[in-house]
Amino acid sequence: MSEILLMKGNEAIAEAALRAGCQGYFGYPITPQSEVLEYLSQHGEKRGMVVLQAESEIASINMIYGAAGAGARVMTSSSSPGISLMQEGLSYIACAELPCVVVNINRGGPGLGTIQPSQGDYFQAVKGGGHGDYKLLVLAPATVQEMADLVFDGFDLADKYRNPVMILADGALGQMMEKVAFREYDVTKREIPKWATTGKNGRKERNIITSLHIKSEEMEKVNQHLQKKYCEMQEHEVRFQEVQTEDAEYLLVAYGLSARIAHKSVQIARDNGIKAGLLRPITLFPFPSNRIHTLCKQVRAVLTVEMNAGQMYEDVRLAANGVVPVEFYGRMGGIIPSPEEVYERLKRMVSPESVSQEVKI
Amino acid sequence: MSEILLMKGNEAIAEAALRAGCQGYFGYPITPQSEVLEYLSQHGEKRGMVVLQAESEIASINMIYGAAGAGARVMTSSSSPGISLMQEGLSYIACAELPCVVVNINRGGPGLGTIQPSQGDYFQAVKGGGHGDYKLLVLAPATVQEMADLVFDGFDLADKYRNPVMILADGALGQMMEKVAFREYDVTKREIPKWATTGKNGRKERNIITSLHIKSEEMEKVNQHLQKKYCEMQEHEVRFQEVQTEDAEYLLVAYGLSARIAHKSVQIARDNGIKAGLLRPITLFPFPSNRIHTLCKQVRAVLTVEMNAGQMYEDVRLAANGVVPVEFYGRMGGIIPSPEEVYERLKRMVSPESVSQEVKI
Amino acid sequence: MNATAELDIQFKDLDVVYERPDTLTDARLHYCPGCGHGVVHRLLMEVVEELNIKDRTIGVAPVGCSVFAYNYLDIDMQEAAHGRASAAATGIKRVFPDKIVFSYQGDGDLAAIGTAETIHTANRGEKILVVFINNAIYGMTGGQMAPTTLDNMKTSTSPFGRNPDHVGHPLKITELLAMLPGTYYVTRVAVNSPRNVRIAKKALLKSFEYQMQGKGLCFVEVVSNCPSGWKMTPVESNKWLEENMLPMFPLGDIKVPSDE
Amino acid sequence: MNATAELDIQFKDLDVVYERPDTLTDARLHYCPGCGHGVVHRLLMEVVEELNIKDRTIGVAPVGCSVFAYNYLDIDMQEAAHGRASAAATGIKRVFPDKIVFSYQGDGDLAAIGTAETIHTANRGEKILVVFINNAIYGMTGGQMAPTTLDNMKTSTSPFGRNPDHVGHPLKITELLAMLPGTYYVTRVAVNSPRNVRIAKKALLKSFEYQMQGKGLCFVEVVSNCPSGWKMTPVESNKWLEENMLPMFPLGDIKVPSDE
Amino acid sequence: MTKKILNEENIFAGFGGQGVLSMGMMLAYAGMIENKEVCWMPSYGPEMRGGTANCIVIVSDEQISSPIVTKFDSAIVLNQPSLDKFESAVKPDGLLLYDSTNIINPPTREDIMIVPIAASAEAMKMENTRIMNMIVLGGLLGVRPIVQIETVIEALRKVLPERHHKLIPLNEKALRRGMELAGSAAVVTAG
Amino acid sequence: MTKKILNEENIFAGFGGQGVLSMGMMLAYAGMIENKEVCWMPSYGPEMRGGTANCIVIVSDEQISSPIVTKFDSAIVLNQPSLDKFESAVKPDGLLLYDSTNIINPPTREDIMIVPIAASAEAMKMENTRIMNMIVLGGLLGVRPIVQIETVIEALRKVLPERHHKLIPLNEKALRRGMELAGSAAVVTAG
Amino acid sequence: MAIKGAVQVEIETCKGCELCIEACPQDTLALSKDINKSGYHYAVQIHDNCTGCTNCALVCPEAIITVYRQSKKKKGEREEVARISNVRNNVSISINDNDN
Amino acid sequence: MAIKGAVQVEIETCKGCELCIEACPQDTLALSKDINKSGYHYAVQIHDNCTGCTNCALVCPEAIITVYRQSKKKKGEREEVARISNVRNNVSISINDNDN
Ligand SMILES: Cc1ncc(C[n+]2csc(CCOP(=O)(O)OP(=O)(O)O)c2C)c(N)n1
Ligand SMILES: Cc1ncc(C[n+]2csc(CCOP(=O)(O)OP(=O)(O)O)c2C)c(N)n1
Ligand code: SF4
Ligand code: SF4
Ligand code: SF4
Ligand code: SF4
Ligand code: SF4
Ligand code: SF4
Ligand SMILES: [Mg+2]
Ligand SMILES: [Mg+2]
Repeated sequence: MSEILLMKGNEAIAEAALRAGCQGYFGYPITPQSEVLEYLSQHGEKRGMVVLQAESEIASINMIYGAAGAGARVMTSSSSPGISLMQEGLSYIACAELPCVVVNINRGGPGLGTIQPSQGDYFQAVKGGGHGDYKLLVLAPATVQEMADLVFDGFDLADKYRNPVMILADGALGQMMEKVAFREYDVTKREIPKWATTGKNGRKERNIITSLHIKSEEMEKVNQHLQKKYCEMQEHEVRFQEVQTEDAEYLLVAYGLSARIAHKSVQIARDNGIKAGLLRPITLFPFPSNRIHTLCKQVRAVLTVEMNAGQMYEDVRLAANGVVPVEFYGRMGGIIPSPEEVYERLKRMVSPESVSQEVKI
Repeated sequence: MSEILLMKGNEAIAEAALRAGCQGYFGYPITPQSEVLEYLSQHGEKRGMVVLQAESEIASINMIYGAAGAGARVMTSSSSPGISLMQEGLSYIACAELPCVVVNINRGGPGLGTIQPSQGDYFQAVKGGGHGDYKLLVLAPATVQEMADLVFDGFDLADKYRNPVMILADGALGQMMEKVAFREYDVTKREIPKWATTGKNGRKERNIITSLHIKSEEMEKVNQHLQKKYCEMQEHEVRFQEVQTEDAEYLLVAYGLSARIAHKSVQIARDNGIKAGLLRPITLFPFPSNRIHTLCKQVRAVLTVEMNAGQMYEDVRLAANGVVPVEFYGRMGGIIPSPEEVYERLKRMVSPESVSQEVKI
Repeated sequence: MNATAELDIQFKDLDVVYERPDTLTDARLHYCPGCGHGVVHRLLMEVVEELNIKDRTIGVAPVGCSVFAYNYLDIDMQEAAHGRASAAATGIKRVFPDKIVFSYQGDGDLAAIGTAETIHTANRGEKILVVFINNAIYGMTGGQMAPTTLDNMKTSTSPFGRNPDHVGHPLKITELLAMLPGTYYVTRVAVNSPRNVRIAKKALLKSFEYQMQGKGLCFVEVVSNCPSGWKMTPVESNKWLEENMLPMFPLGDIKVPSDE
Repeated sequence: MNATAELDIQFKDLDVVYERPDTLTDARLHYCPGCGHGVVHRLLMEVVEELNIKDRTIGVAPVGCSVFAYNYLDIDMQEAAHGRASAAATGIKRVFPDKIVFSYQGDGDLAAIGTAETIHTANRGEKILVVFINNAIYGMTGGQMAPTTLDNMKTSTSPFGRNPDHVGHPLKITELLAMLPGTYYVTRVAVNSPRNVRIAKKALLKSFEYQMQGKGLCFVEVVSNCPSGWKMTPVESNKWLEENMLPMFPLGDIKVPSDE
Repeated sequence: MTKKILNEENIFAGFGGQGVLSMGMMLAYAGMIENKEVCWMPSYGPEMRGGTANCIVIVSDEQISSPIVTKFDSAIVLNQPSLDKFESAVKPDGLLLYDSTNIINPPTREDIMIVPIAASAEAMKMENTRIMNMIVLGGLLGVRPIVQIETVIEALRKVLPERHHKLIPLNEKALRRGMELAGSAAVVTAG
Repeated sequence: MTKKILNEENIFAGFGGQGVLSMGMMLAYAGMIENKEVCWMPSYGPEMRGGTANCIVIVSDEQISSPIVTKFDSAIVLNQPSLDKFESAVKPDGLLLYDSTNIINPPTREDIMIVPIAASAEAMKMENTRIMNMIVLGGLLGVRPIVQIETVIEALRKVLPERHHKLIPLNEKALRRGMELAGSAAVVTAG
Repeated sequence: MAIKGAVQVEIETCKGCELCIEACPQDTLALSKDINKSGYHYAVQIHDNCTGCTNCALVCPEAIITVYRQSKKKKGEREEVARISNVRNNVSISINDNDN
Repeated sequence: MAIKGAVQVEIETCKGCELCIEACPQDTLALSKDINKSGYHYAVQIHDNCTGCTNCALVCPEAIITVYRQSKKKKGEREEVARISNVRNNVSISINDNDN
C-alpha cells in the first residue's frame, strides 16, 4: 500500500485507473462524475494514458468498443442519462466479449431528474438495460477506498471473463472525500489478449470482433456460451460484506452508500436492543443470493434499503424465495435516507402489530 | 368490426395506428419491423398522418417527445438495438409523463445478434432499460389480431395514465400474416390534453413539459407520483388469458409467440393425460402476479417458457414466492421452440425423478 | 474611490423607452452575473411580444445552463434531452405546422452530442428557428471543453489549452449548416455590446417572420460569454469575446434568403 | 440469339496480369449480383497487399450490407454498431497509433445515424481512412430512403419519390467534411467503369500512404450502386448511376493535402 | 386422408425470387376467403437479397395455436437445398410436391406421397417464368383440395393492383395446368 | 464534552464562494494527517454557479459508517439562510459557530453553545477577504480542538501548490486570530 | 436643466455584473457600495446626464433596467409610468467604484 | 495468330451480373446458357480477341476474373501460371445472349 491520500471518489477512480495501467479513457462530461474526465485530462497524458473527450456518450462507448477490441485496457464513465445512451453499445460489448470498465455515478432519475445521488439505475445495471440476454459484472463500492480498489479488481475481472464490468456508485460517493491508499499493481503483467484485432502481425488466422451471428443456431450457441460464463461468475465471483449477522434476528440488505447508512442503523438498533445485522452485496451481479437465502432461514424478517423505489428488493425477494417476509425502505429523487429513519422503519418491522403484510408484487 | 383482412403483424400495427387517429409517426428502418414505416410512408400522408423517417432512433424518440408533449397522439417503432438507443428518451418521456406508443419487434440479441425473433428484451421493457425508477406499460400481443387491438388499447392507456406504452412482440409476430379485423374507433373523441404545450393560446398559466426537478424534495415527489400511478396500473390494468387452468396440475406461463407454442404444448400434454394449463400475460407490466400466485397454490409446478435465457421467469418466481417449484424452458438467439420440445420439458418436470431441484438464482 | 450621490428624478415627467417585456416571467434568472443567456432570453421574448405570437409559440430548452429557460419565458415550453432539442422541435412543428417553434441550444448540446440532430433538422429544412448559444464551453457542467472551444483555450478538460493536434480545431457548425439547402437564413450575432444586441434582435425578428411566412429553417448563432467558465469578470469576458471569439466566429449573415 | 463457341486457350504461354488478391479470403461474397461493395473490397485489399501493411491494418465494418466485410477481407477486423464505425476506429487508432485503421460505411450508417460520429471524427482529424459507400439507399434493410437518396427517387419509404419539401435534399456530407480543418484528403470516386475503378484505387492507395505518413483523416466517398434497392439490373444500375448520381455527387478530389 | 376438421400445415420452400412466399400467401388468402383460420409465417433471411426462402402456411377450421410447426402435412419445394432440408419434415402419409425441373436428386422417402411437377419447364412453355409458382400451387390443390381454385383466383383479384388484373387469366391457366399435371403426375410413393 | 473516543460530526454552510467547502476540506485533511478517520461530503448544488453550499465533515477515531448525518456536533454557518436551515440540526450541547458580520437574525436556541465571530469584518481588517474561512476554522478549533492548528497548517502546505505557499503565513495568522476571537467570544448560550 | 433621460434598476435582482456600466456612453451608472439580499453590489444611476439611449438596458442580462426619456408629448397626454415598483426608488445610494 | 490475352472466370462464384461483359471493349465475353450451382448464368470468354486489358477484372465485384497476357518474356523465363484451378477450363460453353 502506498501513501494515504484524501480524495474524492471520482478522483480515486481516475487515479486507480491510471495505476491499473488503463491505456485509454473516453468520456463525456456529466455531473456528478465530470471529475473523472477532468482528473485524467490533467494527469493522463503525461502518465501515458490516452484521454479523449468524445462528442457524446454514444461515441465514448463505441470508442471503448474499438479500443477494447484492439486489446487495450480501457474505461469510460458517465452518470445515469449518459449511461442510458450507452445501452446499445454495452449490449454489443457484452456480446463481443470485450473487457472494459464502465463507471456509472448514479444520479436521480428518471429523465433529466436531478444531479443528486441515487441508486435508481440498479435494474439497468443488473438486469440489462440494453437488448438481449447479457450481464455486466456489477461492482458496488461503498467507500472512496473501494472506489479505487474495485477499479483494479474491475479491470482484472473484465480480463478474466472477457466481460464489461460496471462500477455502480451513487453521486455522493463520487463527490465525497475520504482517505484512500492505492494498492501496488504490476501493470506489466497484462498482455494484449490473443483474440484482439491488433493487425494480423504474422498470425495465420485473422481476429474478428463481432456481435453478429445471423444464423439462429450460431447465435444460440453464443448465448449459451455467455450464459455459461455468467454461471461461472455466479459461482466464483460473488462478494459481500456482513456486519453482525451471526446472531441477527433482523437482516438489512443494502449496497453502496445505503449500506453505510444501514450500517449505522444497525448500530442504533443494537443500542436499542434489536438484534439487527447487515449484508452488503459488493457484487450486484453476481448477486449473493445463496448467502442471503441462508440468512433468511435464520432471521425473522429482512429489510432492503435502497435509494430508489425498490429494485435490488426484487433480487432479495428472489433469494428469500418466500421463507421470510422481505420489506423495503427507500428514498428517491436524490434524497439520502438518514440512519435514524431507516432505524424507525426497522422498528416498525420488528414490532409485530405493525409488520406490513403487503408483499409488493 | 370491419372487413376481415390478411395482414402482416407489422402492417396491422401501422394500419391500427392510422385508424386510432395517430397523428404522427417517427421512425428509423430496422429489420424485422421496417414494414411499419414503409406501410405508413405509403398510406400515412394521404390519410392525414405525419410520417417522418428520422435520421436515427434517438431522433425518433425525441421527435416523439416533442410531438407528444405538444399533445399529439404519436407512435414510433423499432427493434432491439434501436430500442436500446431510445432508453434515455424513454426515461425522459416516462418522467415527463407523455402518452405515446413505442413498438419493439424484438430480434435476437445481444449486440447486433440476429434478425430472427426473440423475447430477449423483456427485462429492458419491463424493469426499465433506461435510468431511474420508471415503468412502461407493456403490452404483449400473441396474434396479428392482437397486434392491431393492442395499438388501439395502447393509445387509450397511454392517454389514461399519461404514460408511454410499449408493444413488445417478437419478429415472427411482425412478419407473419393472419386474419385481422379493425375495430370501429371514434378518433374524434380524443382531445388535445390540457397540459400540452400547444402555445398558450389565451391560457393564463403556461404549460411546461420537463423531466428536470433539480431539488431532491421535488424530484422525490415526482417519483412518488409516478410510483402511485404504477400501483394504479397494477390494480386496474392487469390482463392475461388462461387456457385450461381450471383443473390444471401443471401451469405453463408464457407470453406472445411463446404462449401460442405453449398453448399447443398444453394440447399435446392433455392428449397425453397430463393436466396442463396455460397463463398468458397480456400486460407484462403490470404483471398478473396475483393471479399467478393463486394458481401456484393449485398446481404442482410451474414452467415458464420464453425465447430468452429466463427473464419473465423472475417475475413468475416472484409471484410464486416459493409456494411451488418454478422451472424454465427457453431458446435463444432467434430460435423458436417447438410445441413438442416444450412438451418434452414439461414431461421432465412432471415425472418426479427428473424434476430439477435447481432454483436459478 | 467611493462616491456618494443623491439623485432625485421625477419619473412621472418621463416616458418609458425600454422596459422588461411582459413575456418574461418574474422569476429571477439563475444565470451567473453577466451571462449572455439572459440577454438572448429577453430578446426572444421582446420579439415574440412584438410579433404578437406569444399564444402560438412553443420553445424547446436544451440541457445546458439554459435548461431552466422555461422558468423565464412566459410561453409554452418543453425541456428536451441533451442534444435533442431540435428533434423535439421537429416533432412539435411537424404535427402542428401552424405553431411557431424554436429550439434554444448551447454549443455542447447542439454541436457535440446533438450534431446529428442539428445537421438533419437543418437538412430537412424544418420550418423552425434554432438559436445557438456559442460560449465555447460547457457552462453548466463546470467549464469543460466544447466543440467550439478556441485553440489553446484552457478549460477543465483541456487544462493545458485546447490542443488542435489532439482534438482538432473549433467546429464552425454554422458554416456547415449554411451549406445545406434546407437552411433558409443563417446568421451569426453577438450580445456583447448595445450595437450587437440590436443586430441580434433583428436577426431573431427576421427569423420569426420567416417562420410565420412558412419558410425553411432559420439558424441564429449567438456568440456569447461564460464569465464563470472563462474565469473572468463579465466585463472582461465581453472584451475577450470581442478579441478572441469573433476572429474565429465572425459576425454577420452567412446565408440570406435567396427568394427575397 | 444463342451462340456456341469453343475456345481452346493455352494459358501456359501467358502471364497473369490481373488476379484476385490474396488478401481476400476464399469466402463467396453475399452481395447481390453486380453490387459495388465487392469491387471496393477488392481494391482495398489490393492496396493493403501492395503497401505490405496487411499485418498492421485493422478494418471496421459497419451495419449495412457490408456488415460481413470481415468475412472477405483477410485482415483483423471489427464489426461496429450502426453508425459508430468511425468512433470504434478512433478508439483503435488512439490506443495503437502505429496501426493502419480504416472504417468502411454506408450512407445510412455514416450520414444518417452516424452523422455526429462522422463529423467529429473528421473534425478531430483522426489519422484514419474512412471509406464511404454512397449508394443512395439503405441496401441491407430492403431499400429504404437514405440521406443521399436523390430528389424524386422512389424507395420503400419514399414510395412517391423523395420529396425535398418533406425531407430535404440529398445530404452531401463529403462536401461538409472537406470544410473541416481536420480532414487531410477528401475525394469522391466511383467504381462503375474500369476507368473509375482505377481512379478509386489510386485514391485508396494515397489515403493509406498518407496514413502511413501520419497525416490526418482521409475520406474517400465511393458513389456506388444498389441494383436490388434500385430495382435494376447491374448494368442498368451503373448507367443510372452515371446519369443520375454523378451530377449530384460529382467525382473528383474535393480537398487535397495543402502540405504536398 | 382428408380429416373432417381441416388443419393443413404446409411449407413452401425454394430460392428467393421463385415466388415461394407469394404462393403461400395466395393459399392463405384463399383460406381466409373461405372463412378458415389461416397463418402465413415466412422464415425471413438475412437483410439481403438472394438465398433461400420459405414460409409455413396453416389453413385450419379451428383457431391456430402455434404458427410454428416442425412436421408438415405438405412440403412444396422448388429447389434442391429445400428438398434436402424438408423431405424429412413431412409427416408420415404427408405430401412432398416438388418442381422436377430444378431438382437433380429426387426424394427417397417411401412413407409419404411424392408428386413431381415439371413446373419451371411448363412455365417456359407458357412463356412466362413468373407463373411457375402458380403452376405449383395448382398442383398442390390438385392433390390436397385445401381451398378451391376459384377462391385463389378471387384472392388474386383482391391482392393484385387493378393494373395487373390482365394477368389473372394467365394465372388461372397456370393454376389449372398445375392441377392437371399433379393429377397425371407419376406419384412416386403413396404411403 | 470531549469524548474519549473522538467522533465529531460537523456541517459547514454558507454562500458559494465563501470558501465553505475548502474550509471543511482543510479540517478533513488535518484529521487525516492526525491519523483519524475522515469523511468530507459536499452537498453539490445544481450544475451552476452561486447559491448556497455546504459540506459535512466527520472526523473520528473509528471507522465512519454513515457519511450522512442529520444532527451535528458543530454547525459552522456563514450566512443567514444557512443559519436558518441548520440551527435546529445541532445536537443538544452542540456548537453553533457563525460569522456575525453577515448574519442579521442571530440564533435563538438555548440548549447549545453559540459562538459568533465577526470573521468577515476581521478578514477585511486583515485586508484579504479570502481568508475569512480560515478565521472561522480557527474559531471552531478554538472551541472544539478536533485537530491541532499546526496540523491544519501542515495540511495547507500539502494542498496548496508551491507557488501559493507564500500565503501560508497569512492563513496561519487567520487561523490563530479565529481561535483568539472564539476564545473571547460572547458565548451566548452554553447549555 | 430638465433631464433628458433616466434609468431605474431593480436593485434586488441586480447581480452587479457592471455590463450596464460598461455600456453607458455617459458614465451615468456605477455599482453601489451596499449589497442586496443576494450579496451583490447593484447598479445605480449616479449622474443626471442620462440620455435615455437604452444601451444599458440592452446589455443587461437580467432585464431589470427600465429606461425613461423626456416625453415628447405634452403634459396631460402622458400616461402614468407603471413599472417602478420593485425598485428602491430615489434613495441615497453609496457608490462603490472598486472592481469586485 | 497467337492470342494477345485471355481471361478465366471462376464459374461457380460468378453471379452473372454482366458488368464484365459490359466493360469489355472487345466484346470478348458473354453469359453462358448454363447455370451454375447457385442458379446463375456465368460469364465466359467467347472470342479469342481478348487484349488482356483487365477492364473486365476491374469491374468484377466478385474478384473472380484472372486476366492473362502474352508473355513478353521468352519461353523458359516464364513462370507457370498458378491460379487456374477452381474454374471449368476449356469446356464447350453454351452462350446465352438473352438478358435475364
Ligand atoms: C446525456 C447527457 N450527457 C451529458 C449531460 C451533462 N451535461 C449537462 S449540460 C452539458 C453541456 C452544457 O454545455 P452547452 O450545451 O454548451 O451549454 P451551456 O451550459 O454552455 O450554456 C452537459 C454535458 C447530460 N445532462 N445528459
Ligand atoms: C441501431 C440500429 N438501427 C437500425 C438498424 C437497421 N439497419 C441495418 S443496416 C441499415 C442501413 C443500411 O444502409 P447503408 O448504411 O446505406 O448501407 P448499405 O446496406 O446501403 O450498404 C439499417 C438502418 C440497425 N441494425 N441498428
Ligand atoms: S456557467 Fe457560464 S453559461 Fe452558465 S450561467 Fe454561468 S456564465 Fe452563463
Ligand atoms: S442490397 Fe444493394 S447494397 Fe446490398 S448487397 Fe444488394 S445491391 Fe449491394
Ligand atoms: S440609458 Fe444610456 S445614458 Fe442612460 S444610463 Fe443607460 S446607457 Fe447610460
Ligand atoms: S447589467 Fe443589469 S444585472 Fe448587470 S449590473 Fe447592470 S443592472 Fe445589474
Ligand atoms: S481483358 Fe479486356 S479484352 Fe480481355 S476480356 Fe477482359 S475486358 Fe475484354
Ligand atoms: S463481373 Fe464477375 S460476377 Fe459479374 S458476370 Fe462478370 S465474372 Fe461474373
Ligand atoms: Mg456552452
Ligand atoms: Mg446505402
